[in-house]
Amino acid sequence: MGEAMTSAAIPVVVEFSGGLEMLFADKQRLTLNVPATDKDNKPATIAYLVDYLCEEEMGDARKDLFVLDGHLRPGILVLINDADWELEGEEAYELQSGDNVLFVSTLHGG
Amino acid sequence: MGEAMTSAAIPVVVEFSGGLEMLFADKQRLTLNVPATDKDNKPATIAYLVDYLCEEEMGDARKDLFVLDGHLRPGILVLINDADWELEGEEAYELQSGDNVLFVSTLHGG
Amino acid sequence: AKPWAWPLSGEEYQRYSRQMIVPNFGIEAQLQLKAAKILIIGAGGLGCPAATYLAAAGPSHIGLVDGDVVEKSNLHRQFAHATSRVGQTKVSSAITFLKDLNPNVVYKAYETHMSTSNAEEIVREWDIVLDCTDHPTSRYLISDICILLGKRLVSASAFQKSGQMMVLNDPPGQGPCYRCIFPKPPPPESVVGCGEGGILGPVVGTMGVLQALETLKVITREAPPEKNMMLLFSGMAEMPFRSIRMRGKRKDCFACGEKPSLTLEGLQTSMDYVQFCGVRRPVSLL
Amino acid sequence: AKPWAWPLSGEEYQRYSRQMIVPNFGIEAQLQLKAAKILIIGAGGLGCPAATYLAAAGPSHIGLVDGDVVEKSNLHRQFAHATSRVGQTKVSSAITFLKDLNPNVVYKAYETHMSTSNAEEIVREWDIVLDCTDHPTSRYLISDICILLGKRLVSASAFQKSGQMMVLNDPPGQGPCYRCIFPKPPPPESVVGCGEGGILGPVVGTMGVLQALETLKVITREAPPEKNMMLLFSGMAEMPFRSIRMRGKRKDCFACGEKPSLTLEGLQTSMDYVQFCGVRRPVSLL
Ligand SMILES: [Zn+2]
Ligand SMILES: [Zn+2]
Repeated sequence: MGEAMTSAAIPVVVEFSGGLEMLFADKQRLTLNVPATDKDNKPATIAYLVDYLCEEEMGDARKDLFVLDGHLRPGILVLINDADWELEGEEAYELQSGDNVLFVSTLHGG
Repeated sequence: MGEAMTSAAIPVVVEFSGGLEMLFADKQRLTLNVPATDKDNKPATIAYLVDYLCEEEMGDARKDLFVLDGHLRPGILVLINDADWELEGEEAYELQSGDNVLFVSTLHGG
Repeated sequence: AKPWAWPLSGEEYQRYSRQMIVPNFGIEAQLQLKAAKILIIGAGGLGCPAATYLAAAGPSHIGLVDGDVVEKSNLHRQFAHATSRVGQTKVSSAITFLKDLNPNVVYKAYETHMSTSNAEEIVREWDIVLDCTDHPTSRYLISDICILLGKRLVSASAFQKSGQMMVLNDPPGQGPCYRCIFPKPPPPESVVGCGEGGILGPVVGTMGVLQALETLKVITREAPPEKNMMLLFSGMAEMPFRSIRMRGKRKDCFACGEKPSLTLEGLQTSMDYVQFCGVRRPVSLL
Repeated sequence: AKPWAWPLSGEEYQRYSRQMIVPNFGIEAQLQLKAAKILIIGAGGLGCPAATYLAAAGPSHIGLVDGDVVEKSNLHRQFAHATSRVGQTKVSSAITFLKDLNPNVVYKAYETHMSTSNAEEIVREWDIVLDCTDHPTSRYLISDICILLGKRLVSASAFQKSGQMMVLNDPPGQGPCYRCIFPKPPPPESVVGCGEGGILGPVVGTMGVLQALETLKVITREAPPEKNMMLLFSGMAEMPFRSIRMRGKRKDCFACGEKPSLTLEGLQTSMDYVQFCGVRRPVSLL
């Protein structure tokens, strides 16, 4: 409401499952206001959210357990509003207000 | 929008658990438009919803497995948006648009 | 030789190592567990998995209460029994199995059904109680005695393809009891047991294993949870589990309210749970 | 004497009566189950409860694949084994237990780990496969062989306080495979097994029992589900379960896509799952 575009933010809930919460100070759930646009003034996507989480929220130094070669590391699923991100456009999906984004790390034990 | 008060309806989702679905043609979930007011023109409450379900939705003749002496039968919990109705005012709670009302029958087996 | 300086034996370190290395479990939780005395009422479809996973985890004592004998029709879901033990009491059959799984636990057998006359004597010496029974009469009796003796109660039930679980009187004196949630018993016509209505083995099995997990959590946690939750399970649904927020204590609760009517003496001398829950009319409505 | 005219024996009616009276289960489901041959790969924390509840329910055959022997540190979660059977192979230990639970089932023992050279021979004769193993190498191998042989795969995993479950290649040729969901293996530094990272018994137990239920559903259902769901379990959370909607098949999937690169001959002669999944560097990051 009346704010400049550049300072607009998108409220999203980010959740972690399968052990990823360890990288975020054992928090299973973050309520965030993510900038609505990236530094090139393009709408915030999941790719942007992943960078944002690495830079702003991850206390843990082991960033390579979350991001590898500029992308989410293999073995992590992304669910947008409880559906696989493939159903939504993967990294290019543009965040919507109120979205729930869940990052799930595969488990292997038995 | 422009409809008379008397014909207004409240969209609610009604769900059943613990075997009560048997009384409703094995449906676990009903999406309903419940009249916004009862015959006395008072706002629709949970008590009204229970009557409405008995009269309009229950195919099964065993109404006494759902209602007894004019009230919900003992052993059925009512959850309004996943919280016990006691937290909301019980039978007098006035339905809101979009409410989720869950009826749970106690199970005893083991 | 130096005396053994560690809080657990070498055998125990070996046996419990895989749970002791779980973050936030560790030696502290193992020692809390090693001090715990757990009473499991019912050695059937819930009691078998609950007792198995709890015994395996290493508590001090496990008590098992059940007056039935093993029948062949139990075996599709009651895996602590066996074809070769059909006809034995369920309690002795289960203890045979549990002893070979974990001989470090002391097992106490109560080869009887809970009643108003034995409830106090059975429940008094235990730290936490699991209700693994199958009828409202026992569920009200167990809740009442747990309120009177200040015991936390992990209660589960299952029927056909559904299950439910909740923790009651937790912390003792603060959380709701079974009567707070269900002040009046259901009409007897609506009560059908697994023997009459059937049950899928893994449905009741899931609930029993979850009861064991909940019990481990109650014994080893740092602080009680902020909300009273109830877990609902619908085995055939696309989204099979649902957690709902239960009500708190009922101020006018007969057993645990501000002016409770329930007393230990009253329970033993004048309570009639069978009459309270009613008896089904000969021609069933269900 | 008249010949026995019923599709099940008297002993079977007695043993399975409680599940046969469950609505929509009945004799049809029992007969489908009686015809089913179920292969369980892994006789550990998932395999013990999965095999137990499936054996108890009455399939035709159960196959068990595992190359390990029972250790004491298994017993806090692997209840089909016993203190008296430490040192035996897990497969023979589990079959000893299962035979006494339900002697009607034919049990087939594979006292070996799955490998590229034995996978086809082991899996070919079975109707449905459960992945109860504990490493990405076996998970990719099992998924690949199930794709090649057209078998449905019920896959679960657990670690510390969490679990996951999904049904793959269901219906065969239509549902996604493990590679569709996870096309690239995780970096080996991120892979920690239960032996190193720990596991709570009832957490892996819950997943194994749910795997058994899912298998019963797949065998006896009338139609496949409309959506591919995955179940997530966080044992310590206030709302411990969550069902999420998985993606479908990946068009360019190496194993099951439109132009798959995977062949049976290739699997046996040139696939190296250990190399594919990588080996952890000596100094672990986790
Ligand atoms: Zn109370
Ligand atoms: Zn695939």
